[in-house]
Amino acid sequence: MILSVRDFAIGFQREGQNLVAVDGISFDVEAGETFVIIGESGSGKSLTGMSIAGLQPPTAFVSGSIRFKDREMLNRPDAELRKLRGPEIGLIYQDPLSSLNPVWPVGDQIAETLTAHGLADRAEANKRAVEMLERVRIPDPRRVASAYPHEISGGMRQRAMIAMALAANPSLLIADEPTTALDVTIKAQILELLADLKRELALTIILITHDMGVVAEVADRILVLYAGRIAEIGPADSIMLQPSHPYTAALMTSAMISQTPAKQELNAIVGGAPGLGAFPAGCRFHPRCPRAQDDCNTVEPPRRKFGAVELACHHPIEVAMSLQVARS
Amino acid sequence: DDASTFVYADAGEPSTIDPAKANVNWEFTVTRNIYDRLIDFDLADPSKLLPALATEWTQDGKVWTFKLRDGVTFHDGSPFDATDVKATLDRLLKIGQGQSYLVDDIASVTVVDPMTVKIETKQPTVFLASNLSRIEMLSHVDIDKHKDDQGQAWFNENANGTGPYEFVSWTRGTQIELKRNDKWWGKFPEKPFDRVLDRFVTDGANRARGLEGGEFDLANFVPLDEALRIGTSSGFHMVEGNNLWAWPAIYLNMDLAPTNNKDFRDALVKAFDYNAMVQSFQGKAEVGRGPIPAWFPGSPEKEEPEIKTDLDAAKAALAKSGLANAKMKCSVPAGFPEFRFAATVLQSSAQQLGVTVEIEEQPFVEAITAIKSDKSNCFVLGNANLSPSDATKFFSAHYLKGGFYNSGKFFDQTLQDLVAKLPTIADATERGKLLKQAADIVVDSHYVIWTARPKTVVPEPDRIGGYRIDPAEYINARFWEMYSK
Amino acid sequence: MQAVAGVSLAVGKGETLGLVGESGCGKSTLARLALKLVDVTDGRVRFDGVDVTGLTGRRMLPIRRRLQAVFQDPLASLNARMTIAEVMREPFDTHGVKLGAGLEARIRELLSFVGLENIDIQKLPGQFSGGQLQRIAIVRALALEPEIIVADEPTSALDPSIQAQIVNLMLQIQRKRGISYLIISHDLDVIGHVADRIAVMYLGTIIEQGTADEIMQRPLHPYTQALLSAAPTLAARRQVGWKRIMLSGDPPNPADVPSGCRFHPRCHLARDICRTNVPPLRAMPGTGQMVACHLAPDETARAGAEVGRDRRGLPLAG
Amino acid sequence: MIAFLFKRLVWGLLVLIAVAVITFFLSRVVPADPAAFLAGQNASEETVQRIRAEHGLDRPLPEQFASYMIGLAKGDLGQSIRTRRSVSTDLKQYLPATLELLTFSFVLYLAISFSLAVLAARHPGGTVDGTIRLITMIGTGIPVFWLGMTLQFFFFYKLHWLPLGARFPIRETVPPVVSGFLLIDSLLAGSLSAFLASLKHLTLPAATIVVNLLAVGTRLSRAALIQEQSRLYVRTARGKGLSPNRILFKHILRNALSPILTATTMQFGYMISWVILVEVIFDWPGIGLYAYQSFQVFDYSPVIALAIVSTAGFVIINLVMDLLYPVIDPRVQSVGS
Amino acid sequence: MSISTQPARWTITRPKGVLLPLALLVLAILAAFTLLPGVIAPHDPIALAMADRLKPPSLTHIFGTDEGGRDVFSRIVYGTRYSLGVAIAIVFASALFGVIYGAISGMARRGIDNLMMRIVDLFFGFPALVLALAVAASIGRGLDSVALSLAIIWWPGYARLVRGEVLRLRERPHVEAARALGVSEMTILRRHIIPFVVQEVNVRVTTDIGYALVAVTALSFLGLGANSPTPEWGLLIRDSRPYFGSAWWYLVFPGTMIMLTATAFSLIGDALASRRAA
Ligand SMILES: Nc1ncnc2c1ncn2[C@@H]1O[C@H](COP(=O)(O)OP(=O)(O)OP(=O)(O)O)[C@@H](O)[C@H]1O
Ligand SMILES: Nc1ncnc2c1ncn2[C@@H]1O[C@H](COP(=O)(O)OP(=O)(O)OP(=O)(O)O)[C@@H](O)[C@H]1O
Ligand SMILES: [Mg+2]
Ligand SMILES: [Mg+2]
Repeated sequence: MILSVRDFAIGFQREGQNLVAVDGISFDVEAGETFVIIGESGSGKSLTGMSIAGLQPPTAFVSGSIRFKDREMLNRPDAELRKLRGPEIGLIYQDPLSSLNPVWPVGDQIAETLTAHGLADRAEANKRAVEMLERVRIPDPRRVASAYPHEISGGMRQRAMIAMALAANPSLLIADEPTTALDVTIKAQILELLADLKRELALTIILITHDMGVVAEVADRILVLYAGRIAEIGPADSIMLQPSHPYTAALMTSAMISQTPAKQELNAIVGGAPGLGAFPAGCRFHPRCPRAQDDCNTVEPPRRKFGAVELACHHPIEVAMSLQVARS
Repeated sequence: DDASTFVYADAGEPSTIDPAKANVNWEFTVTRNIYDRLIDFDLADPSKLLPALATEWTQDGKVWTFKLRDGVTFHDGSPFDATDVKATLDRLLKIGQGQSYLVDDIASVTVVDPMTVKIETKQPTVFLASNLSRIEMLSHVDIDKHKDDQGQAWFNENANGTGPYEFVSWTRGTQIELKRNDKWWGKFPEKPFDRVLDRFVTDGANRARGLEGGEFDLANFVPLDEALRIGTSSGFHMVEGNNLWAWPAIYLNMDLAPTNNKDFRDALVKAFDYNAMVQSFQGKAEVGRGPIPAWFPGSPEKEEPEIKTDLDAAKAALAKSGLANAKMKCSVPAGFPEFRFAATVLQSSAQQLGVTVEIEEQPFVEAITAIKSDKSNCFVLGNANLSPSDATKFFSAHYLKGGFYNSGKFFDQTLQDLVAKLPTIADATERGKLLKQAADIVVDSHYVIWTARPKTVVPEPDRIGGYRIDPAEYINARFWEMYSK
Repeated sequence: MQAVAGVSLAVGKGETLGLVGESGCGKSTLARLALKLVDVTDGRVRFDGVDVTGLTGRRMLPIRRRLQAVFQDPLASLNARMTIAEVMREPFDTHGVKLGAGLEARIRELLSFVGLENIDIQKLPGQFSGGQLQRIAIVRALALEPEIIVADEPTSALDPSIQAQIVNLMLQIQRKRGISYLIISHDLDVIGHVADRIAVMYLGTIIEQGTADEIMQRPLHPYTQALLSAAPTLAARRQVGWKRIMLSGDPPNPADVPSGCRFHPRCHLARDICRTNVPPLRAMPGTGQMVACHLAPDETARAGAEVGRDRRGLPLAG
Repeated sequence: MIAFLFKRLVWGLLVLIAVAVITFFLSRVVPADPAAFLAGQNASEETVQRIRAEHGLDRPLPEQFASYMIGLAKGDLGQSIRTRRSVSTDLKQYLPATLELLTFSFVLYLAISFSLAVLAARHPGGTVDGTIRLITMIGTGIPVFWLGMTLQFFFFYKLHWLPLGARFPIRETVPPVVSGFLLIDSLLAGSLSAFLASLKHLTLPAATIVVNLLAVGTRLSRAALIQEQSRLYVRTARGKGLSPNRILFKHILRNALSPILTATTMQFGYMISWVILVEVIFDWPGIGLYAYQSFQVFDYSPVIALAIVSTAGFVIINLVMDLLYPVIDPRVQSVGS
Repeated sequence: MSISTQPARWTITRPKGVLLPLALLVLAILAAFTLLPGVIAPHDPIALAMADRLKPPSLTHIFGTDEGGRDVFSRIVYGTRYSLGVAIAIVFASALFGVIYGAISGMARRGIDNLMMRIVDLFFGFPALVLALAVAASIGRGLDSVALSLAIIWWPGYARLVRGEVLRLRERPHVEAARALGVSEMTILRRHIIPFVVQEVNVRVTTDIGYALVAVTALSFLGLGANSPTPEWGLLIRDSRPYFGSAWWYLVFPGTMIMLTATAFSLIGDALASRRAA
């Protein structure tokens, strides 16, 4: 176990009110797995991911515990957290163009991960930057190293981002929607690259996304967040192919359009996700849930084991019928 | 060498240091210390003339003969003689600017021998000698060298005189530097200044501040309140004196309604709050009665009726003019707080008559152009005369036709004739009578409001001495008389 | 620079034409051309047989009434300072439709059509969710009962669950009103689901065109095949030994168009003729499918069939 | 690139011509007659006429304009009536003083506004930020002339720390002119005391100019820095484990430079205006004082010259900035394209 | 379980909290000065009272008196409508013209837009003070000529701002949507662009009033603006110059007044800006 999150909560103060964005979630990430966090926009995926690296917004207040390799990450002084980012934890994000500093050559930015941590001197770092670029399958690494971000293509940029995140040999890679802004063909390239790198470098990957196609391709285990709470957590196959939580089931529809006969109505969830500060009582999903009953409105479902997964639902879908449910 | 440098804060930068063109106070400051005149006058009694480059002089009708001082040399080493006098005066008259009006009676100048020069005037002129006390002598060598433009370009920014100080350099925008002329014929005091820096400090408050703070040894045109305060503070003493400037005088436009109405002007003169002016000068001023100050040689002032604020009389005069509720505009040359204040007083006085005065402060040239082109009814200025004893010069620029400062376009033929005739009259009593007649004409016309006649007040640091006020130049500095204690 | 070159497309009555392609290939530009928001450099835009290429301003107005648009970002495409009521009445005002007192009722009626009958129409767009706003945008486009709606990525900015709502809504509208759609998306699943016919764009040109079934099940252009194969789907997870066709290289730069077939630098089948000759868009024998590839269908048909099969994955139970 | 430069130069030239034309006509609407003033109070009409003719003031306005413009084309800025010299000669004398003041103020302004902005941007909304914002805001509200006088009052009159005005201690000898910048010339002459003396004289005038510009400058720089802070590359930098200082100085500053530069260009325009005021207040012998005094006697040529020179300065600064952008930000392809 | 309360720093001292009400108070006072000078000022601002010449602040004359014995406070009160009035007029006139000009330029075709912006550039390059000198020389000294010359150099700022905004907004999807709907260009400008521009302009106008005030008083100080005895603030400072060492109050109060006013407007502009950003 490389990471252990317990009762983690994060929130903000707005007009004197405490708004809890992520509300007491617990999960573990095993070394070497690809752990995927999915959920709708605003469900708290990024906040969770960033908090693991100690990068929660400065305005946020947090509670609970996040232990990375047996070190508590919450409330650790920033100076110490900084030492971990880079050599222990690498991060990549969506939108590689904005995520790279536009005024420095790509190679310098990769090398900086090493020099800033005193892992290499400049020359060595530069050499390693080129190596890293080669490692992420960039055909002409020397040229790209001296190019500015705007001079290379989107796919190259994301590769460069990955090179930067991995330059100092971290064991954990947190990828927050790394493919969202990319074209289908490039997305495929990046996914394959990540899969290869994971194997080559024995990485643990925490992948945040709401693209079910991506999830389907890479996930070992999946955490489904809904409105700051865990809806379901468990092995990827169970969650994707036999969703038990009504929310998960609905979510999978989008990945199944191609399996739905053309022009036929899709199985859509009604309404929209509740915004921060407007979470309903009881089960937070109940207003949109086709299976909701009275207890859902008032009683918050506890987290419990259900088949291969753990979920928080009063009326989960039985495994055998899950796919039909998802389709109808 | 700090102690031997004298720093003088002057109110402006010279436009030229050519004595033939020098026009304003801060130009005279430079020329009069570099150049000598044929004759000097006694500051205490301006009618008393003193020898300078000329040691003796006689008048015989239209012919004046001057004996020149022997052994005088210019700063460049060349000797001074009669040729220089002739060349200087010829050049002055030819250029026709600056102080040439003081000697425009001259018909010809003749070199009799190197040390004697003969000047013939167009008519017998009693004031030639005293007026020559304002004319500075150049070297004919310099004049000949720059023949083509009468040396105008050269003399504008170079100087070679016989005077107590020698021109060293002119740093534009900053200062003119002079150094003491050891070989000067005159006498320096005990501890004279070897070096003089004539600084251009256009802002009056800065001059006051610098004088008080010790940056400057002496300053020109320090605002009165500041001068009085500084002069009475420790480390300073006050030098007070008369001057020839009726300061400020308000000229009324004789051509433009409503000031073209004599009764209306009368009303303004009578309504004016003279007391307010005197108060604003903190008592260091009196109310003038005519164009010529009482202390000036031959002034008829004492016989003139006193001018007082009389609101009832003013109202009566206004009623007579039939110009109740009239509106008028007043142009004030910018940069002189006293001028603006005089206009403000006029405004508030006129308001009591129901007359509205609008004030516009403008640069000098613009202001005088405004009244001359009948865009304005009045103009505020000092009434000056640079001649120590020739009273007719009070009239020439201000009251005669075509006079540059005759901004309100006053014209009176009798006055014209009187002024032309006066210099030819040798008898002082007779001259006095005519002078009174001339002054009366001006007073009776109500062309001018002589708002006040302030005294000159100059704060002098205790560490130096020798400063005397030259009444003809308001405030000047005779650097050769200054010394450190 | 030519963003779109030599493209001919037609949308039939009651038909949905789907347009797919990589980012920057000119899809939006084409939509804007169709909507006459940009001027064509060369070519014609016809509406119902009428040439509208040169029409501007008032003369275009009657056409606009029958031709409406829906954009990608619903929040951005509604004026943030106009209330929903104002937003909704704008089409009527613009086209001089005077409903007087009936206006409010009409707006309510329209909104109820998309399940928003209970919203406060005096609120500003900022107070609604993305899904609600997109429904408002769609119903606004419907207000004047147009004959065709051009929708540029109508679901891309939305969450997966909301995407399904919008897709359903659009299908529903078409069923009820027989409206035509030009739908643009880079999401092949969505296009495959809603479109009758699909056109695939690459670098400003159409490289393949056909019915949805044809394109989704038997793509003949290597690019279409790669596109379909690249998109990760749930189906992939269920198949053992599945292998995707990977495209090498990056999307090309429209300012620097390759010679010959525009796709040749990234094509694994490319040969000499591809580098020199521009392939015309040709009808494939026996079908209406049009492909711009020198090698189609002989050398591409097999791969196409595989891709189509992989994508469908295992048939779902029931 | 060359084409761009050429286009900019042509445009700059057009601006200059327009400025010259506008100032020429505006300043001559009033029929003030500087000739009469020059001639002296008692000069005869003929003398005045002669002086008028010498300066071409007797000719019809269009003719005067034509000859002025022809002169201008030859680089002749006309004659100053007040100084009785050619304006070009005068400018040579007065320009260095102004340039030195401007340059010094500019550097001071950049340094201070930048440091303040950095301080403020470290914790946006914090106490330091709030204080800096308030102070700079008050700074903008201070009328320049009033500030100048007030500074003189305290630092010269009350405290005797700094001189009243002018460029150099009165009684001391100015180092030989090489560059015209006293700071440089005194160093060239090897005199540290002269250097310090000139520095002292520069302090108050420069401070007066700078305080007023600071608010806008700091505010814009701060806004640029804060905006940059919210950029995604900063998140990336944090993800790499960089320290806040390193992020600020290595990543943010360079990116914020372009907007700051743009703001600075605008500020330069104000600076030129304030310089005139400051020169008047501090007796600074530069072109501002020169033109202002000439204006007082309706000596037009120096005023037009000032307009031309300062506009030219503005045009040049703009051009330099345009050339700088691609250097600072590699995304800006070389200018013009 | 540990609770972190890192964000505390944020909530403590935000100067705006106290300062904004203060700025509004200053504004209210200024409004009172402008509208009811006669009620507030204890003395006649024009009439001379030589007996009280240059008296330091006291209970009767809280800001002291000037060289004519006039009450400096009363003069400042009466001066508000001149100094601030002109500043406001300049900014409003410039904003109005600039908005129209900028909007036209932003909506116009490239060629026209280019030309219009070149003209704006021309005004940008023009040194403000020199223009003011020239204008004062040609139409005479007075607040009207100050207003004119400052407006001439002020409007291009708005034109540029507005054009930029219009260009930016023109590409916004909601404008594109309106265009697709068939909304005419005029209506688009009016309904879909100007409301957003106005927001920007409001902030700018508020802040600019402070700057304009400083500029107006500066020109008056140089003798290009109001004439004596108008109690315009810059002129008060100019008039106070000869009494610099003898009557500090005469210099200090008008200057402070300008500073307070300008700062108040800046603060309010800032508040507007941050409200807009939020
Ligand atoms: N700095 C912040 N201040 C206030 N609220 C914040 C902040 N950052 C995030 N939030 C709120 O916290 C909630 C969760 O945000 P988070 O970024 O984790 O969502 P997400 O699941 O990553 O969504 P997305 O898919 O859009 O990236 C959202 O409602 C968001 O508005
Ligand atoms: N106004 C414009 N000016 C210049 N280039 C433009 C403009 N609009 C589009 N382009 C260029 O034209 C090409 C096609 O753009 P378009 O927006 O049509 O692509 P798209 O297929 O819609 O892409 P996306 O999927 O990213 O929306 C792109 O390279 C784009 O950069
Ligand atoms: Mg996120
Ligand atoms: Mg698009």
